Amino acid sequence: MHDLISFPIPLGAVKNGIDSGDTAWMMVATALVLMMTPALGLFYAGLVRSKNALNTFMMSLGAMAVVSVTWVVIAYSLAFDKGNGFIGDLHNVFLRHVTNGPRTGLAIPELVFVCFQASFCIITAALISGAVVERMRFGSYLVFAALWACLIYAPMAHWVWSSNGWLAHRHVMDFAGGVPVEMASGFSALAAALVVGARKDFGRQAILPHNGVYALLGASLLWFGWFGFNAGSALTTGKQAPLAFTNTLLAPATTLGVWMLIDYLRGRKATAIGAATAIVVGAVGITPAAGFISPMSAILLGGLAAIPSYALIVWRPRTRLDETLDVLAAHGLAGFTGILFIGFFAQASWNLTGNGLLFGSPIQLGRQAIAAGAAPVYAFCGTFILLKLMGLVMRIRVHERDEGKGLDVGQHGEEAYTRGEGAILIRPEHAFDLEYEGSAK
Amino acid sequence: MHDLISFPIPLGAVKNGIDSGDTAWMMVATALVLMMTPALGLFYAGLVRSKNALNTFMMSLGAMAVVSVTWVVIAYSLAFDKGNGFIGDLHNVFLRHVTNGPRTGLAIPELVFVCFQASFCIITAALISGAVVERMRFGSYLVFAALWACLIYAPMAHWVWSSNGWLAHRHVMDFAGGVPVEMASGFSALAAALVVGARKDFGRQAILPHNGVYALLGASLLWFGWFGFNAGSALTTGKQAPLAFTNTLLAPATTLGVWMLIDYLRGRKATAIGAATAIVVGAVGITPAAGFISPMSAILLGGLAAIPSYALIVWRPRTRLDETLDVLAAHGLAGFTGILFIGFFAQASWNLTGNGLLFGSPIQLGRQAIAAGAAPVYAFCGTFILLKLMGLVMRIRVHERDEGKGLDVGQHGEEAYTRGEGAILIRPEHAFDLEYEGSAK
Amino acid sequence: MHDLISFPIPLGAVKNGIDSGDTAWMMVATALVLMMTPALGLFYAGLVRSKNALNTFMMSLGAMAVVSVTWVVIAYSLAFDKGNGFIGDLHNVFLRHVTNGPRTGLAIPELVFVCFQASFCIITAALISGAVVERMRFGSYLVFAALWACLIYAPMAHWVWSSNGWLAHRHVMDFAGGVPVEMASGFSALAAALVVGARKDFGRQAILPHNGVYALLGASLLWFGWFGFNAGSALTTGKQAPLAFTNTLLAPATTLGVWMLIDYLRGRKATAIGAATAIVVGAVGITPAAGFISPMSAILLGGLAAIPSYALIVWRPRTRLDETLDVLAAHGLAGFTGILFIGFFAQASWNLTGNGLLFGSPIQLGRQAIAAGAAPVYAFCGTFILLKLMGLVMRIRVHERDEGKGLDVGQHGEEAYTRGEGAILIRPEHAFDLEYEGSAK
Amino acid sequence: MKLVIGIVRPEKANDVLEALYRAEVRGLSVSRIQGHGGETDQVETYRGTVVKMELYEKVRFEVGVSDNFVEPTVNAICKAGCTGEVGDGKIFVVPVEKVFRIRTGEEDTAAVTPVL
Amino acid sequence: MKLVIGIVRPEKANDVLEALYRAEVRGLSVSRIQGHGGETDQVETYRGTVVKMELYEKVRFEVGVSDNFVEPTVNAICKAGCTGEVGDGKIFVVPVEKVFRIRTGEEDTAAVTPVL
Amino acid sequence: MKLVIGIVRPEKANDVLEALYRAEVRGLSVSRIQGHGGETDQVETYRGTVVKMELYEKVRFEVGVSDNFVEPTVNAICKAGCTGEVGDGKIFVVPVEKVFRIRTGEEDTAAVTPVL
Ligand SMILES: Nc1ncnc2c1ncn2[C@@H]1O[C@H](COP(=O)(O)OP(=O)(O)O)[C@@H](O)[C@H]1O
Ligand SMILES: Nc1ncnc2c1ncn2[C@@H]1O[C@H](COP(=O)(O)OP(=O)(O)O)[C@@H](O)[C@H]1O
Ligand SMILES: Nc1ncnc2c1ncn2[C@@H]1O[C@H](COP(=O)(O)OP(=O)(O)O)[C@@H](O)[C@H]1O
Repeated sequence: MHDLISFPIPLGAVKNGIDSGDTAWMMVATALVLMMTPALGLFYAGLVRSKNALNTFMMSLGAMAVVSVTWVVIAYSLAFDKGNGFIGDLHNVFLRHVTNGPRTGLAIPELVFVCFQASFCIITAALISGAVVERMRFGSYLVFAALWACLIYAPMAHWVWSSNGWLAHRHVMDFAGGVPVEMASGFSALAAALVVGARKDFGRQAILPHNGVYALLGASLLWFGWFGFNAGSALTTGKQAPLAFTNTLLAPATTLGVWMLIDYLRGRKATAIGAATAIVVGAVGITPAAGFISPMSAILLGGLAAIPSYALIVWRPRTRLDETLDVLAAHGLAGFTGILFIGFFAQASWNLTGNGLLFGSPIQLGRQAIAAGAAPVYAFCGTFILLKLMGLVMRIRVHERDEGKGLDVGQHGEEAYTRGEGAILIRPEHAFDLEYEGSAK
Repeated sequence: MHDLISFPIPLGAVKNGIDSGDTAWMMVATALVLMMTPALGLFYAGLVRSKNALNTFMMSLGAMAVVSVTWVVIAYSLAFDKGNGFIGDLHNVFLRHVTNGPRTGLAIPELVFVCFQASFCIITAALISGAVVERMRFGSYLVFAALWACLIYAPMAHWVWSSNGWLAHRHVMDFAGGVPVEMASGFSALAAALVVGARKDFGRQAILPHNGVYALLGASLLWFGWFGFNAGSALTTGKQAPLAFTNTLLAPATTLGVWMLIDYLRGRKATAIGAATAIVVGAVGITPAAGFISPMSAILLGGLAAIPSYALIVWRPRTRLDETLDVLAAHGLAGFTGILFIGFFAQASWNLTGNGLLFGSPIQLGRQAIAAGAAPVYAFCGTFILLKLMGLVMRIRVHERDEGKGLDVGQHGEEAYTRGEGAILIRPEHAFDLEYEGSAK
Repeated sequence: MHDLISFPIPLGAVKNGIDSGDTAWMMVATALVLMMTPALGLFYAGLVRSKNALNTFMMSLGAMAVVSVTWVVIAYSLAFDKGNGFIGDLHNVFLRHVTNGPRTGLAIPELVFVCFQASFCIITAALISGAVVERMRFGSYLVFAALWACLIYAPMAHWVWSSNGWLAHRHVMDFAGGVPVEMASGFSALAAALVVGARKDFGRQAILPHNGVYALLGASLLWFGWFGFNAGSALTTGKQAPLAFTNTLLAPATTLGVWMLIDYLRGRKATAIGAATAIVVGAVGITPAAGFISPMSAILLGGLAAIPSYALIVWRPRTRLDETLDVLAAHGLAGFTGILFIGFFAQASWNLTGNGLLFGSPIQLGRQAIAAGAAPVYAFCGTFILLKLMGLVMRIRVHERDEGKGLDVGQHGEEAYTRGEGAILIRPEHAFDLEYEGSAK
Repeated sequence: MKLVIGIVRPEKANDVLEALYRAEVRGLSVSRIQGHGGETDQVETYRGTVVKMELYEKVRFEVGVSDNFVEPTVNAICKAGCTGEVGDGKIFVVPVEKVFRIRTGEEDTAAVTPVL
Repeated sequence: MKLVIGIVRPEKANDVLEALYRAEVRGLSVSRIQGHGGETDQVETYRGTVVKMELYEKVRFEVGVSDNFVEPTVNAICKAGCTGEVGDGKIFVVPVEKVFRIRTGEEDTAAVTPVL
Repeated sequence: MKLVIGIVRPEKANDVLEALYRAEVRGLSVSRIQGHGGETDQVETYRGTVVKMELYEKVRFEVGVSDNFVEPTVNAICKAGCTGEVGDGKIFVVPVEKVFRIRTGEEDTAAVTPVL
């Protein structure tokens, strides 16, 4: 069947080790992934009540601010520097020793590599906000995001993507972040929901998404960006990039189809919020596997991944767990499914790296299982402890009264939608006579 | 004038036949075109009433789900496999024989080619939904999209883009899909509107677009994606890609200007919905011609294309034909204009392929006329028959009552916009006392 | 420290002088910048009252129409043709002599260069609309945009980017448009606000943004596009492109962080509108400097740029100046900051071009100061005179009555949001009995 | 003087407007409300949560009329707003003590008679 | 016949709905309004502009009831809508002269008694 | 006790608020409605469809006042809401039988007097 001919590595015209085509692709891929964080903000904002829409969006944008800087200051070094099996060292803090020159082993400038990896850390931190929207203090969330990037994300990225990482040593296959992105965010979200606690209205009122169009558009833009996320994870236009690209189309499409079918078969309608969720679930499922399995396996994975996540989303609201936007189901569980799936379906003829159980290499399943076990434990425990410690020195939640009024007014002094009537201008006061204020005694 | 020097073919550093720059470009172009389908969903959703906004958007997303899978399973093979002059054969079903290796004649991996072409089929199927929004059953639409991709789109793509196709044999010029995308969707839309029938409120109430901002944003994102659509159709960064790119800027810009002018001259205002429409019309007009005519001809085409489509859009609502979002005018007719225009203005000095009538080659006009005649007939008749047959085995339209309530509630069990008040939580019921339900006797 | 090894120039496989990777990148960058103009429209539309939302968005789209055509007809030639130190000549009007072949000194087709530069001119003209929204006549704005592109933008672009320009001769460093884009738009906006005058409600009513989510999404999409804007300004994937890319991530992120902090420290909340503004301010600040300073300097610039713009935004509404959406603060002033910052922090080890004062080259600061002085004067005076002259031959403002009703209805005959009730169908009248109209006597 | 408050289905609002127009009622105000009556339920689902949409969209007409216009107004709304299915709505007639036209300060009947 | 107009906090709207349901009040209409009373102020900032949000979101209930239902209705709203903090709202009871059910044309008490 | 219902132009709403504030009217409710009166027409076009916007945006004030406050309230609205052009709106004064303050259960005049 496939041989090397089917897997050409186009290195372009390399001058000083940089390939212009690869660099073009990786800059675009990075921009696409950076666009995913506001897309997530839009998706989440659509799913909450209108009184919390701005706050929810701002959590994603806030993560862009603090995590970007944290990344270049220290987290990049912790993640990708040599260090030990668990974490990198401080050789690259403040981007020391990082240049326009190629990163070792790649044909792209190291700066581009830094940005591409930054975009992953940013969105992962933003994902967790889904568990605590409508009640967490904005400032505390920003502090959390910065610390989380250093303490949870950076080590986990080191495990699988640094040549020195302990999971990389065990030949765990994780193409675009089943471990540090999907499981890390999902299980951290669970911990965060537990520490922060349920919304006061949870389980007592029907809390409906305030704008389904935002949710659909947000999920669509996420899908768009995910092509950069997954196919960019090849770090070249060659190797598994085209395969990862193809699988990023097929898996979410299948998940979407299967999800609508389950919705329908349960005697209900094919919901739009469900569809938006399905796109995310499918894209998450294929994330770790994108460059390792064949397109037909990707279709299978897309279909399979729908089932556990669907079940968890239906079951979770019956519990007392207010993991509000189901980050655990959509990311943690779907990432888990994807990581294990590789253990069965990895195909060396497509990935040139190794086979899974079904193609003759049962040991790979064991390796994947190690990752699927370690990631949730570390992410959950780390986040739980981190938030508990933070709780000792600052308020994590807004006051109940502010929760009732909505976080937009309470945390940001604004409302998402307004028509302006009834708002009285206080400052600047030049044109508005002061007598008005004065007449009130 | 121009000679070969003006038409360099940059092949990059080709290793095993793959060029990294071309691959980078084509992956991005594919992602852009895939983004166009949700952009279309947003555009359409803005144009309908709020009670149908989710359903309208979901039709586009639903097309992404079913057409993607249909494409790799069979339609790709039917379109691009050798076969006969009319349709391909089944050599590539389930992507058999498709690899990471280069597609013959191109410097990009075949997988990327498959995805690029998939994105075209998806959006074309989604376009047709514009004719039947606010009344067609969601499930039936999904079935229709899958069948239509195989029976109408795949053959028509084969005609012009397979080396074996009967229109390709006749040297018809169709750069990015005047035949299989624009005319196919436009005339299929006409057939669909006839079979499905008018909305019950059509011609009796004023039915206004519920969100003009969505329409403007959707049209803008469509334009953005269209650069991938048209310039990507060169299948390389070389050849006509830069020309197609330039023309995709100039033609819609001119159409937009002319459209606003006509609006204004008719004693009216330059409408925003008109502007959004104009962008689409201009982009459609240039689609078949993008890589074949000079930039100045593109400006001319952009201006000319406005006129027939404008006239049809003004005239259509006076008829009893509820082709709701005017897919025929915006796609069918503008595509027709573009295909014929090539026959006059094709310029070998720019396209290295052939001239049109004005540059000394009258025969090209004849060839274009064949395409402009065959495509509408096949698309219209095929879709008409397909929907009539489907109507024998399933309901095509929603019940009139559900049409009144809106398809969002009826088909998806949701509303696009809600603030949550007045909705009573039924399940999960743990926190809400059951006594409430019980007290109602 | 850094030597040439750290600054490789990947030329890809050049055939006939074109590099496929560079071409891929520049086409994508161009598409991204073209997407910024509608993103700006969305951003601005969110900031105005709902009765002006469509008109505000339409100003940006209208600029795309008229400026695109103006660019290829004449402004490109005025900007990039040899000419004299002040302005180009007419060698390239109607794109004469422009081909698919490489532009001298670059490895990309000249057509791509034309489009990339067009996208800059378009958005710059659109930016100015922020100063005059909610009151300027739509038609007059379109005329203004076309004239402004020729008379203000083209010369200023010529100054810094044509090899012949007087500022280029003085070795002024302006990577992506501090002079012709940011300062030009900002100071032109000031002039426009003065000529057009304040809104009638300004300073008398509280005028609130009608949709904060649009503002956040618009600003996010602007940031996304800005990666094309800044990193694309290298005109290759090599040279300073990766550096510019990195800095376009870091500077706005830092500005956003600092802005939220100032908001917070002033005893207030971290506002969402403020955050959206901060993203723009940071991206503007880094625009001229993107390829000239180190990433750590970019962080510093991002932080610094927040301060003057924040101060101006707080102070401006206390004056009688209704420069409505603060284009002066966000673009003019931040661009000014960025241009001067280069004079201190330019670092030849990163940019291979020259150092600033802090790295041993005080003369560069003087050069930057010349640009920072000349640009505001020319832009302000030019725009002021242009609008005053226009005022002699046409109305610039809408009637006060129309201003009250909103420009959407007055200028475009539409409303942004509607549910359709209460609108009575007049034409087509076939189904609606005429007796109704008749019964009213 | 009376204030006639009519609550009707949104899909009937245009018909009611037309009927009032024909009945020569010239001044009226309309707002969108939500209502609950005896209608059958509409159930929605959001990610595992089932929700009963207790409230339906309605349109509320508020028409100030002089006494002899009450009957035509009520009739117009009743006829144009009726579908015969549960959920058609209600009409309330409320007494009014005084009416003013803001533009002119005219009172009572003069205030609700359109100036032609 | 009376029309009971109750203005309550949005966060209490669901509780009021529930209470009315328990009080066997079957027909009602709800709309979103903004109100001003003695509440403390809420200040917003928009790019250097400071704005006093004089008006707060409220929910307005409009319930047409026969006379002997007035008290239970008022009680239900009062109890379910009360938080004890400034801003809880008001109830107005307005006389109604006639009520019609649009579906059937039934009048008065018959019009507000749900058909089961 | 009376309920004063004033319908004014949206662009005048702020002025009316201010005038009521000066007239020491402290409690009021506001909602957005659409109205039809004698205004000239506004025509809109959508892709070949011509539509007459029969209804204009208005703002509806609802103010519960004790009897001796009716006149100042009406005057305030009348003056502040007037432009002199067709479309300025109407004021209706409706009798009220009872008023309750939800927070305390206070009735009638006590219910509409702000606690300072
Ligand atoms: N007692 C009432 N008070 C106020 N509004 C009512 C009342 N009864 C019904 N409505 C309004 O009328 C609408 C339709 O009423 P419903 O009782 O369902 O219809 P029907 O009169 O046909 O039985 C409701 O949704 C509500 O808005
Ligand atoms: N006199 C009034 N007329 C109409 N609505 C009123 C009146 N007084 C209060 N309201 C409404 O009730 C709401 C709460 O009133 P407020 O006086 O603040 O509360 P409380 O009764 O607890 O002092 C206001 O926001 C307003 O909508
Ligand atoms: N009889 C009425 N009943 C209820 N609302 C009315 C009535 N007449 C006018 N209105 C309201 O007042 C607004 C302005 O009325 P209109 O008659 O146009 O103004 P004018 O009083 O200046 O002639 C209308 O849009 C409508 O909302």
